[in-house]
Amino acid sequence: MARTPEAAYPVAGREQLPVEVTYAEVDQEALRLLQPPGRIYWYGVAFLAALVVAGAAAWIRQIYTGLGVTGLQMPEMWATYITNFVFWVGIAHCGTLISAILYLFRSRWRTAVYRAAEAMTVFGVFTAGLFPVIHLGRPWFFYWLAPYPNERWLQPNFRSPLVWDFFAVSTYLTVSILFLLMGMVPDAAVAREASTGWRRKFYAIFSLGWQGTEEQWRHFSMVYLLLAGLATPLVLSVHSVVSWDFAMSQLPGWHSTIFPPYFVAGAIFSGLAMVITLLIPMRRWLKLERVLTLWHFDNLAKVVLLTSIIVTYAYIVEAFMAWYSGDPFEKTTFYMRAFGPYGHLFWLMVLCNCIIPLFLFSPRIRTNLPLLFIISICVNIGMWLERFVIIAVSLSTNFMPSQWQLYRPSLTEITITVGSFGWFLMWFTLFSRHLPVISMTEVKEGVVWLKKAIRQEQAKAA
Amino acid sequence: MRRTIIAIAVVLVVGAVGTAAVSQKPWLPRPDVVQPIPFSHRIHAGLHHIPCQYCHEYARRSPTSGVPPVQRCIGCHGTLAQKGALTPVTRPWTDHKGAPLEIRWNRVYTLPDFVRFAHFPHIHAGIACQSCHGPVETMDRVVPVYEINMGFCLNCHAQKRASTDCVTCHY
Amino acid sequence: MDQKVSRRSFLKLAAATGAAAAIPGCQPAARHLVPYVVPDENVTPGLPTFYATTCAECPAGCGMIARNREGRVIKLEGNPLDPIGGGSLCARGQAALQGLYNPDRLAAPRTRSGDGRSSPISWQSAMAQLISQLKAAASAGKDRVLFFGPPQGPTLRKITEAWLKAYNSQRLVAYEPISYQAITEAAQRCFGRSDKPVYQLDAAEVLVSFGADFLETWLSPVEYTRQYASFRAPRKTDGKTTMGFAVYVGPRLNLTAANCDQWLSVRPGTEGAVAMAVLNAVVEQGLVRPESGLDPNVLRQLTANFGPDAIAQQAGISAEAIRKIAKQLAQAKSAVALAGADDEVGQMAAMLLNAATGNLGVTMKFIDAPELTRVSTWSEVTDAVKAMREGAIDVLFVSQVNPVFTIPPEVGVAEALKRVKFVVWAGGVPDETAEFAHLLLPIDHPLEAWDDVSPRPGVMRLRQPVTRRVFDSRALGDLLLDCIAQSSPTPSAAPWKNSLEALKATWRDVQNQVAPAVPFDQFWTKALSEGGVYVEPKVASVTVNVSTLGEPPKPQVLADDSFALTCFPHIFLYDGRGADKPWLQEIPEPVSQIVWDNWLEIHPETAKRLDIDEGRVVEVVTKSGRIALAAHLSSRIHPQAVAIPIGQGHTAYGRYAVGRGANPWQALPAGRFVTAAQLRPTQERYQLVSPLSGGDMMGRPIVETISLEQLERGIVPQEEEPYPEPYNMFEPYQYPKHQWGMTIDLNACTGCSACVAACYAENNIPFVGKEGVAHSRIMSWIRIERYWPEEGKGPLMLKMPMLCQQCGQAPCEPVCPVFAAYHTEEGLNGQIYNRCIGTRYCSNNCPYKVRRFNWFAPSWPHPLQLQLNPDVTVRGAGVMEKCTFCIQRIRFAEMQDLTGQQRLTDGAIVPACAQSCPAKAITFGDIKDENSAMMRRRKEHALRNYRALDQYLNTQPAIVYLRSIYRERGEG
Amino acid sequence: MSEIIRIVGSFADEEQCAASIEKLRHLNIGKVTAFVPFPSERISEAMQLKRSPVRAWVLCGGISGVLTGFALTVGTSFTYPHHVGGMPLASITPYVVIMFELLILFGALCGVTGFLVNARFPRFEPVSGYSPKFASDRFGVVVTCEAAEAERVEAILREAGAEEVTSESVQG
Repeated sequence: MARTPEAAYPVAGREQLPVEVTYAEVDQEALRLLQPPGRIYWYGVAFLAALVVAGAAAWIRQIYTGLGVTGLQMPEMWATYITNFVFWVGIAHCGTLISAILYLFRSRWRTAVYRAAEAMTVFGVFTAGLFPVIHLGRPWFFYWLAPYPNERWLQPNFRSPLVWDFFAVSTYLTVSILFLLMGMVPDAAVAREASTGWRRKFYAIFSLGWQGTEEQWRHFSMVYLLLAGLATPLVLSVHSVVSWDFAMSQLPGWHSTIFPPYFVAGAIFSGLAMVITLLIPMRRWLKLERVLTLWHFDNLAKVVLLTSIIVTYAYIVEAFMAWYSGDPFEKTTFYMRAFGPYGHLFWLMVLCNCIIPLFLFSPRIRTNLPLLFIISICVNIGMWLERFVIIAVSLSTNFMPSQWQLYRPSLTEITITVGSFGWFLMWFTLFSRHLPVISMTEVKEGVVWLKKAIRQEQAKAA
Repeated sequence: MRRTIIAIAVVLVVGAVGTAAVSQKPWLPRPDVVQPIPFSHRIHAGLHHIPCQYCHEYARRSPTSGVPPVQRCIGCHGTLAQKGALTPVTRPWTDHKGAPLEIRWNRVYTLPDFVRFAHFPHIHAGIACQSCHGPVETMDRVVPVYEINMGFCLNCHAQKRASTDCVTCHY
Repeated sequence: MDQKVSRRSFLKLAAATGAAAAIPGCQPAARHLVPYVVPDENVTPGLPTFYATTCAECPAGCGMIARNREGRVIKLEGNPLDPIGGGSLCARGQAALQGLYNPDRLAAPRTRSGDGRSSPISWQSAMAQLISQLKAAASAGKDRVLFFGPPQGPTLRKITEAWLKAYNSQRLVAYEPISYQAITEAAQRCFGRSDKPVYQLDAAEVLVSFGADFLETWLSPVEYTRQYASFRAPRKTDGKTTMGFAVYVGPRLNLTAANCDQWLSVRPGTEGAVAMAVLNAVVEQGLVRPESGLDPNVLRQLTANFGPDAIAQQAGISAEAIRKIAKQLAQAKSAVALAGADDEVGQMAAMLLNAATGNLGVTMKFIDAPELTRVSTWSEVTDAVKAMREGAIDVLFVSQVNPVFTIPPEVGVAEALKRVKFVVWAGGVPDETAEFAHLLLPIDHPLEAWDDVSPRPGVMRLRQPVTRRVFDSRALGDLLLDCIAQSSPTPSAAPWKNSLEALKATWRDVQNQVAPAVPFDQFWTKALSEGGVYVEPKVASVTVNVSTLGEPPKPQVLADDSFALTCFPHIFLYDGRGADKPWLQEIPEPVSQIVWDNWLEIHPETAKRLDIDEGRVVEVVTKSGRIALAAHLSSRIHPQAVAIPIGQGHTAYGRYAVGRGANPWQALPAGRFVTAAQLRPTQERYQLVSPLSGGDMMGRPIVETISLEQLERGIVPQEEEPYPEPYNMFEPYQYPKHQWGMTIDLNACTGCSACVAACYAENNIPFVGKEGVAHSRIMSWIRIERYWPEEGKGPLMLKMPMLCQQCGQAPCEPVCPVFAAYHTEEGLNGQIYNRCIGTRYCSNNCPYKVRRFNWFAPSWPHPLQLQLNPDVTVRGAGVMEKCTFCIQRIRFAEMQDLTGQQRLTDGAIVPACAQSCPAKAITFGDIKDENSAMMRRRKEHALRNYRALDQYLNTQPAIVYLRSIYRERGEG
Repeated sequence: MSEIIRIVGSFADEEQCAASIEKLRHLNIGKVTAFVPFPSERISEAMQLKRSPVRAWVLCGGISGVLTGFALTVGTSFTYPHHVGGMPLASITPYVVIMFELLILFGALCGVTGFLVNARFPRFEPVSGYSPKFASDRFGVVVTCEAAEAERVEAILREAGAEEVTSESVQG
């Protein structure tokens, strides 16, 4: 039995808990966000779209000229793009974690944040999915990764981790879109009832004609539970598959059995940090203090802390195994990782991923949103660096000492990376004001649960 | 709503047609090829039973089958000159003011550059020319009969138990 | 029928069939087929034709076979009949193609007006201009026309002399910038002979080189590399495993030194003195062989100024080392001493050492035949320049030499050229000398013209046009004969209509000497198809001529406080003539691994003292001039020396040569390669670029070695803690027919990089330029790995040709998502370009890092693309590529076998790298055929077999390397 | 045929709504439908509905996904055989990944399809008795019964604490 919110939350008073809100207030809070946004919002969207256009222009130029416009080279055949890919897949992961895994564990604090996290998942996969195509030498043939009938009877190589990737990421995208859309059906119905004109039609499409009869809820709850049940192993498998891109290779620094759990933990770590990064400004700008309370951030921060420790453990195990195995190649790679030309990136990564999150042991810092925001930004940077260190730095210290070269990203890669942030944030921004970003039904459900829990607590006290 | 759907559909159709029109398919045979002189394979190979390799003489020893040199034309037509047989041969350079004696044949069959096809092993394996080129001896103007794509090659290789290893043709 | 039309037509057909130049799928293939009017009997479209000819890239004159496809030459290979090249060809020879197809070659005659600008003119008016100037000069007086060209073959020389005579002149300069004049002078003094000796390195047991870079540029590098490889081959002598022992004496560890057992680092310019000291030590230790017939007293007197102790101090080595060398040379069954190019004292000492140790006629021979190629002496060259400066020359005809670049400024060539009334320049790519010319004439490349050449006494070779002319050029011989015909009314001045006729006339004489019984036509056809005549040279019996030895020489002393600048010809660029060829610029210099530049090599300690760091631009000031170029720190140079490779620093000579490094001739005294210099570091920096990053192998099993002692005792060198036997999850793949493999003898390999050039030529590999290499995007499928061993252990340098290992369990294959990388039925790691989508995973997973990615679409400026091999697909942008074991050759041989045209026997397939290797280090064959030469080579050297990194990774490469053998230092 | 009456009662409290349903079901009066703004355990207990058959859809989807994955990977290994890395033509171990991913994908797709089919979505006509407030904060109980029982039902609903009870006559 989970501890009650009050016992679990000794710092702030009960007014911080989303208990006193009425159902109508919940709707009000959420539907308020669906009002036509103001001018500043559209300026923001336009700015993000401009970033996307810049990134797209850089990509078009890259296709036209060849991958030579990037900083890629022998031996760093993969670097920024694949780092971005893994980074965004990682970001995508926490959405499913919050919505599916925590759903299965019946963690009530997830209710207010899960829709935002789930949207982040979908847009994260949107963004991540671009990078394997962007990084191809001949991107117009990317469909060769998929099996399709052809006169040559030639199909993809199902042994290649890249084909696994293709299957895993496209499955993940499909399932997370289904999951997001399914979860949104009752909320879209609420929005439908509250709006008029084309908006009503728009929400009607998303609501599928939902009315909330018990019969509908019966099937809905079942499919939602099963989707959560399917998404849970899926989310674990997707990042495992992503990690196999590296682990299946024999490059020192890549070839490691610890990679799947290590990558999954890292993905959750970075994903939760990104949730915090997005929610703190969103809470402020959209005035969601009543729904998104410190209680939620406290819980998020605790999971960040946990995954940070897991990730730290993985770093230590990796280094230990390199030393303990006695393999000269591994030893060199890990030595060079820390003390080679990219050493500063490694130590910055350690600082961001292992040291700074330790502050979250303090409950005061967990509920200090500005500090939490800064820590979450650090974790984002640290996790991007982690992927870069694993991918590019391992490649730079390969088996042939004569082929060690230093990689430096070019303007093309930087523009496309910035464009990808613009792309992700643009979708998220559009989503947050056009579809219910707070799950009204689940928040209401949560309120019921909380009230019940507090009643029990009071009874016990009496 | 309906208008939007129609607009999207129109854009999609135009895009698809445009892509198909612009994209090159070098392996596709070109049925519309017209040659500079009205040479008839039907008359030569069909009516007069001149073997293919009499003119395409390199086929049995070289990757390229070879286009017959003008000398080969004159060889027969010259001896039949009194019967007026020379006129059709000399027409291209009496009609045009272009470079004399050069016949710029238009290609009918083209393979992409990454396909290494060699005629001679096929000739030695007893593959009839018609297997790929169709009944040329019945055609006045050669038009392609088969779309020579990788499936076409593979089918035959599989049937005849020839190698289907990729490097057989691609290197 | 008109021959011209036929020629033109077949080139158009070539354009159609040779469509390989197009990018896969992107460019429309040729749309027209233009047949021959009259077919060429020798040409079958789609099949190569082979023509024998002779390499013109250096004075060695190796025999070549030119592979011609549809009228254009696409590859040069060694002529197996030729005893000099022995069927191999070095990188420079391979790159002759890029001289032929150089985009900067003069396309048409040009004339220069007063303001210095040149404009194209027709051949007719160019000839008219030339003839009128010549006539005016001829009538102005005697010897007012000067022909300044390279040493010519007998026929061209005959024509040139006739041409000069027609214009009332006898001034002919046959200029060779690196002339080996010291050798002929020493031969004159020692033996009274005017020709150069030939060496038989494989007949020796001990070899000492006093600054002779015989594996790089010295005399005949391909021949000496081959001989050196067999000199170094392990063999059983008297029940003991042994191999040749080699010592290099010189200031810099160059490629030659790196392949020796011992490198004696001496101050530059003292190599000759050390040689004399060794001779002195031989005499003093009473080791002069009695059968040599030499009087030790004469030698003692001659070497009186070269006591080992004094010289050792000057050279910066121990006297003990000198005495030891003397002992080794004298006590070996057979030995050879060689000396560097410009050092007469050293040459004399080396020749006398060979004589005194009884090796005259064994390892050093003179051929009993007249020297047919005359090289002007240095004084003849300077006299000609002086005549120009004095205004005694009205017409200067400079052809295929670049005196402005190669003659130090103190001789004053540039000023002299300005005094000449009319300078005619005839050549390929306009160079620095062409800047001074009033008339520029494009003349045929040696691959386009008829010619003959006599690289050494008793050797006659032919050159024939092996390709259609690329530009509107003319053969030099024809041009000269035309001049005569147009200006002199009497036909007697030159009895030949054209150079082919002149050539045949010369070869009638050759026939009279060699095979008087054979009809000329038959003789001519045979000579033409074989590239020359091959008769066993008669060895002259030679003795030391005591009377001409002359005064005992004195050692030259360099001041202690200055650095000695030593300049050496770059292995690929030679005297600068290779700088216009992108292959030669892009292939890394084997020791420094630097590309596209030259550098100032300096010892780190010295550099630290002078506050010079890597890449610092340093001004080198000598008495003769000053140059500035980037420093390269290397501990493998004498601390008091700085070295600069010759060949860069062009201000003209085409886009690939201009603006790279500096020309050391600008700072050298006339006729010398060593001088005192001062170094002044500047504030500027300049990036020197190398495709190899580290020289430290970190103890990894990449280049493996075995000591002679281990070989003798049958011990396989092993890790302290050997890896366990690999566990194989699956049944091994059964190869149905063949499994191609390679054996590479690292003990034979010198690192000369001929294989790299051959691979570039055969496989349409694009060059990427300095920026590309700096970006680590070099495209070569085969590279020379160069590592430095741990201090004092193993050989002096570790080198290994690294190419796709064609692994049996290849890491690259399973990771490709689209089967672009897969295992062929014949054991190759296939790479299907048109299937590749460019994920580059295969390269990440390749432990050998031999896969190359096309970052951009490759491009070859016209007409370099004419060199492309039509049998190999040109890879477009975004595609991975790698060594294929020359799959096009394998496939062709298999198809020929299939059709019964030629059986696929062992040796029928030779990849380009194996074909070109001068050391014959690479053997290719079928692993399934136990009796193939390749498998036999493995078995014969079972103890030396290893597969790179295989014990760690279980990749099961198809390439087996044979460990390099070294002597423990100090042993020997 | 007697007249059929539809009575709609709306509750603000989940507990009261559930109580009314329990009572109605206990008395076995009419056909009860509930409108719920969020999934409520109390009300579904009260309704005593069977478990959704969507489970079976997901199971079938998952099994077919695995089979498809197996057929796809193993089958295509033999349509154009390629050897890579010394592995056998059909290397099952790596193919498990594909089978797993297809299991999830097919399971999810079938589950959603099953949901749409079973819950009759998309729906263009509202369920009778629906009111927009049921989407927000009110619990609705719709009872369809014969006219004779209408009053009793209304009384039960009011008794249970319904804020508002409406009734209308519908066609039989």
